[in-house]
Amino acid sequence: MLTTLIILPLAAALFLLAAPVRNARLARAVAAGTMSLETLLATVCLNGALAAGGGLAFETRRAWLPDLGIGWHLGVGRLGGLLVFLTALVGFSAALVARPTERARFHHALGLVIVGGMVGAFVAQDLFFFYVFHEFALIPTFLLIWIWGGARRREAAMKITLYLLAGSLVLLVGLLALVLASGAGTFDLPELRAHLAAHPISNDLQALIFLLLLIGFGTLVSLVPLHTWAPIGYAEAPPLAAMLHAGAGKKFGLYGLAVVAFPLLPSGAAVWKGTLAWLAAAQILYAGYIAMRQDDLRRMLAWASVSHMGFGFLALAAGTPTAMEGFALFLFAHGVAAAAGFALAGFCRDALGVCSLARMGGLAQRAPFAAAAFTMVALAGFGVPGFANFPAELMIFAGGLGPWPAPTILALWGTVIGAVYFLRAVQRGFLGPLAPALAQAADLDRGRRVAVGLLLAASLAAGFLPRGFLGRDASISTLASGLGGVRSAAPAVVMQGGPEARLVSAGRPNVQDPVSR
Amino acid sequence: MEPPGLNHWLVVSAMLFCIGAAGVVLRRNLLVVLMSLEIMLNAANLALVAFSRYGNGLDGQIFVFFVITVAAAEVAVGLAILVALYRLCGTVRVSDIATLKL
Amino acid sequence: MEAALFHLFSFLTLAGALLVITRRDPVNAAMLLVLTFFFMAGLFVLAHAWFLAAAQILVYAGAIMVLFLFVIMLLDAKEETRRCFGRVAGVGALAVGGALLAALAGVIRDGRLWRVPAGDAEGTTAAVGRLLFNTYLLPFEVASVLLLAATVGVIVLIRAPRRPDDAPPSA
Amino acid sequence: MIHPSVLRLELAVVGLMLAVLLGDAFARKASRRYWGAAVAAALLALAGYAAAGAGILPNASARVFTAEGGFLVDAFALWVKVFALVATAVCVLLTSRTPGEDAPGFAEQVVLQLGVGLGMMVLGSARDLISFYVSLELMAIGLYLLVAWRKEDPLSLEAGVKYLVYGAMASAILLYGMALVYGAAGSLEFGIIRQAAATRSDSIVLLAGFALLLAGLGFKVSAVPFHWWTPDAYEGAPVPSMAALSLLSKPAGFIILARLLFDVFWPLHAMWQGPVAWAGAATLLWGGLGGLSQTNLKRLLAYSGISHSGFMLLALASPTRSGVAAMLYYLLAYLLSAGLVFTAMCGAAGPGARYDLRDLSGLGRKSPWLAGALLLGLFGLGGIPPLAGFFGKLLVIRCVVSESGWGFAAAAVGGAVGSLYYYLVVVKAALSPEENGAPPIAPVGRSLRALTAALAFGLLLVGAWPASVWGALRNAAEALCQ
Repeated sequence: MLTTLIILPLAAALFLLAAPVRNARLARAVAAGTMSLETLLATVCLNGALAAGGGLAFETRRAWLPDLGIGWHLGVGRLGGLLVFLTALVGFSAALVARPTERARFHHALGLVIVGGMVGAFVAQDLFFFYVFHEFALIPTFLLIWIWGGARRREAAMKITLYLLAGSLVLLVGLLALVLASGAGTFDLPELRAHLAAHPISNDLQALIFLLLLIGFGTLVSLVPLHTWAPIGYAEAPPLAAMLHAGAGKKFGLYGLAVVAFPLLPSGAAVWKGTLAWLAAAQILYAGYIAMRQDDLRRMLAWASVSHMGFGFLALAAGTPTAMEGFALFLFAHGVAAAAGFALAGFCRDALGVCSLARMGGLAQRAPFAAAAFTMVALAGFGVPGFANFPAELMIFAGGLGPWPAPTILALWGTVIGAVYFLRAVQRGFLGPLAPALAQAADLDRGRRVAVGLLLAASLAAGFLPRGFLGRDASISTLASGLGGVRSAAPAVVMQGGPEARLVSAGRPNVQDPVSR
Repeated sequence: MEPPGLNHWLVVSAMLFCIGAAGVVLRRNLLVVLMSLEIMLNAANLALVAFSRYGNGLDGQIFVFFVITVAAAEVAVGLAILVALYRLCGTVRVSDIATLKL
Repeated sequence: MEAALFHLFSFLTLAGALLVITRRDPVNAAMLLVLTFFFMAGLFVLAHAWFLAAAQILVYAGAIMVLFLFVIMLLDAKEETRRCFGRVAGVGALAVGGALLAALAGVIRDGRLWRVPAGDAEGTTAAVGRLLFNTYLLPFEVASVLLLAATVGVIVLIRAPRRPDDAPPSA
Repeated sequence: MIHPSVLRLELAVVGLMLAVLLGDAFARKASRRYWGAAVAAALLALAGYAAAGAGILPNASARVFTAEGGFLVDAFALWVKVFALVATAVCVLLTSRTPGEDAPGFAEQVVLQLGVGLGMMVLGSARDLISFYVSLELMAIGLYLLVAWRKEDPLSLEAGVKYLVYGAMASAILLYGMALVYGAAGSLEFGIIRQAAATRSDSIVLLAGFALLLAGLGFKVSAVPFHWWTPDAYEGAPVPSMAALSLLSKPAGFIILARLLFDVFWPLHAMWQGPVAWAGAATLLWGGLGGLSQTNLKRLLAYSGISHSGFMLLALASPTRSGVAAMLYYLLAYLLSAGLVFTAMCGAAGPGARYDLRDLSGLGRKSPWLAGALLLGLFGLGGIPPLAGFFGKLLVIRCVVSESGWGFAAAAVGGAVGSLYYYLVVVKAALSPEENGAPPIAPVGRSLRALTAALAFGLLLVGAWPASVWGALRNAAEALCQ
């Protein structure tokens, strides 16, 4: 099942490369068809993961290199299932949105490869494949930006690739150090978790390894001092790459921190948690402030995306059950919203030829669907109730207030800043008198409507029915241990009732925090 | 006079080696550089012969035989390249062919 | 007697080598190199390496030197008019050479070397031949391949492009 | 006594050399079109035979001696032979493209390449200093000639002179080291030297000899501080000779280094571990940073080669079997990725091209497949999964983290990032639009296409499924570290 989930897009990519598909529409149809199938499978996969409770669904094990303790071990936990679903959904919409001007086959094939790699990373239960699949997806991203990117694409491609590869190398060192220091002699994540629960690594070493992992994963998620690749990278990327990376690829870093760094290195995490919380608050405010000053729609979205990642770090630093629930939902919410945003921004650049807010006023008159959709993206972006971002951010704040009151209160201002820059964008770009440049502009075509509509619908669905995405008996113990596997012995805080109840449960000082245990 | 000991032999060989090395590094005329290389190889030969004399059996001398063979081949190859170079550039001086920094 | 000869030959060898690397005229250098190798053959005799002493004279004086002189004549190599030592290389070489000498001095100061007795190995042609064609037959064969390869390569390199189809292929 | 059956692989290569020489003298010109492919096919068949054990080794842990104990075949030596045969086949196929089979000197070039390969095969089996020296010199002399091979190109001849002077000096240093080791151990045989290293580890003569040996081999593998000849030699050498330098000479250096460190001088491992690690880190950083400012692909590849040497030295600095296995895997990955880059270079420009980076411009348009091969090779060198380079890098970093410590791991990451940057610069050049004056691409023959496909397949196979070679590598490492 999971192997199929990985192989399917890769096989389709190979097919696209090998088959004589000359027609760009046909290539898109092949990609979108594959991705719709993938999305169906991912739905099944998410359902299975939710039904499995805290364990792993669809587990597969095969020997690969037993000498080094590396095995082909796949399985999907709740967080992983959610992210797989997200990846497939974003991949499907991105395939519909992509309109490469040349070499369409190759373009779509690269997108499919990225999806295959990301899905692989989210279902891998072996640290080796976890890492390999992610890095595997980087080179297609590089090529997509390089060949089909904007005016400064070369610089953007070099920068994003170097940063991400360098970050991955640090991560590799950290992961290897973790495996070697554990003494378990295996890369298998559940086994490693069980082993480390019984024989923890010494505190100093944990702190060091955690730092390496934080730098590595942090670079991949654009943690603030290491974020400089993100604005230019997203601004120059073609919609396919921007959607896939901002929507799904970037989540890998946060996912890795949640399932590897925090649970396996609890005392290392304890050392760096405070730093991380403050960094997260700083990131939200700083990147938000810069987003406010952007004129280019895509750069604004890129900075907004950097800013939003701070919520993820804040949730991880807090580590309380509520925050972790919010974290999971946040990954999904941000993924769909960011993908929809970049789809629209790509539409503006490619179809309308303008991306500067100053030059695209009044778009609502010519393209009501696009304007409505962007407004919804903006509303989702600053967490208006109804969209998935609202419960997610609420839970993160509620969970973060207990352990880190000051950073959390600072972070709350992030939503205000978000409201400022998003509404400013809506007002300047879509309302007001029609800009001369847009006199002939047309609205979104059918493919793009379906894609954006689907993403927004997913966000709304998750906003109204978060339980459908997080699982009914959602207890943080199973989420924090990420992919499932070993159940934490901590008392499970069952997530039921309204936000108030969560606030109370998270604020109680004696709630045991399974992540930091 | 006291008969020479192993250390005397080694001193001579070491000094010879250093002279050869100095020639290789310092001289600009490639022919002389090749000669200096021969001196270095011969320094090693001297050490081998000395060790062979002082209790290690004949193996060292066999080794020297091989070194002489190889050295002959090396000189032949080196001179061949020099001749080809001279035909093309008209010089065998390092400073004149420093397109690639030597 | 033996000691005196040893010191004489050693001195002459070292002096010859020093002159080789300091002469400006390559012809002079080559002649001095032959002399150096002659004296070294003398040292070989003192070490009872009879066969090697003969081989040294035959191969070096007989073959390698002729080769050198032949090439020198062929190239019409003249005396170097400029300084014959490079500057930057000189500094580096002094440093490296110093380190090397220090290392070698360490070797020589090893007191045990003073007391090693001379062995009874006699490097006669028969003894060397017996060892060479029994124990070291394999490297001997490899060396023959080496000489073959060197011959083949040198011939190609030296052969002047004469035939019209020998011209370098156009890129 | 020599048992020819133990030497059957080497004898076959000698036979091949003679066949090519005789064929050159007697065969008609028309029949020469497939020589390169035929020789390469024969070599690959031999490699397959060797990989299957060649009928010499009854089992993986056996040791078969011949030539009075001077020649040893064990799993390690056998692996070296497989490697040498494959690498020689790659070089021969590259040669058959530049300057072409019917060009004068082609047969001789192939003979020399076979000789170099033979040298490496013997080197892997050498059990005494004489065999070691002679086989190393066989390789070196062949390579001096091959580097200088384009006698109509002053750059090639200069590179040949330079490589010869530095190489011969390295040989002399190596030889002096051998002489001292012989003096201290009283024998040329590796087994007895090992005993001497165990019992007389305080002998200054032995240690000085060992140090000189390491310095001499440092030249061969272009380790810092003995690396400076590399960029010049690479730049001047024709592409097939450059391939021979990096796919045969450097691996041979590492093979004999492994033999010396892990077998002969194993008793001194506490002593050599530190210096080897430091040299590795320095080499890695030098290679990673030195290439940043290069504008010529050949020089850039030289720096890349230096950086890879650093990685392999770091692997060897971990005195464990997994260190040896990591080094062997890394060598294999390097063979496949660098081979792919060299084949792409052969197609990207005709013989005599300088390979400045801007000469590559427009390659992506002119020949997407050549550009693809180049990219694949570069990403293999850079260690991007699922290509073999990645797993090699993982194995090495694993050794570094567990044995050498954090500083060395940091050096590894720094060097790797630097080299990644300049691989991307090459990719950038190959994918950028064509500039004026870029040379036309050379017609790519069938054999070169087949080679490209085979190398790409191997790179993927070995990377995505290392278990396919891991057993052989582990056996080799175990045979070495007895």
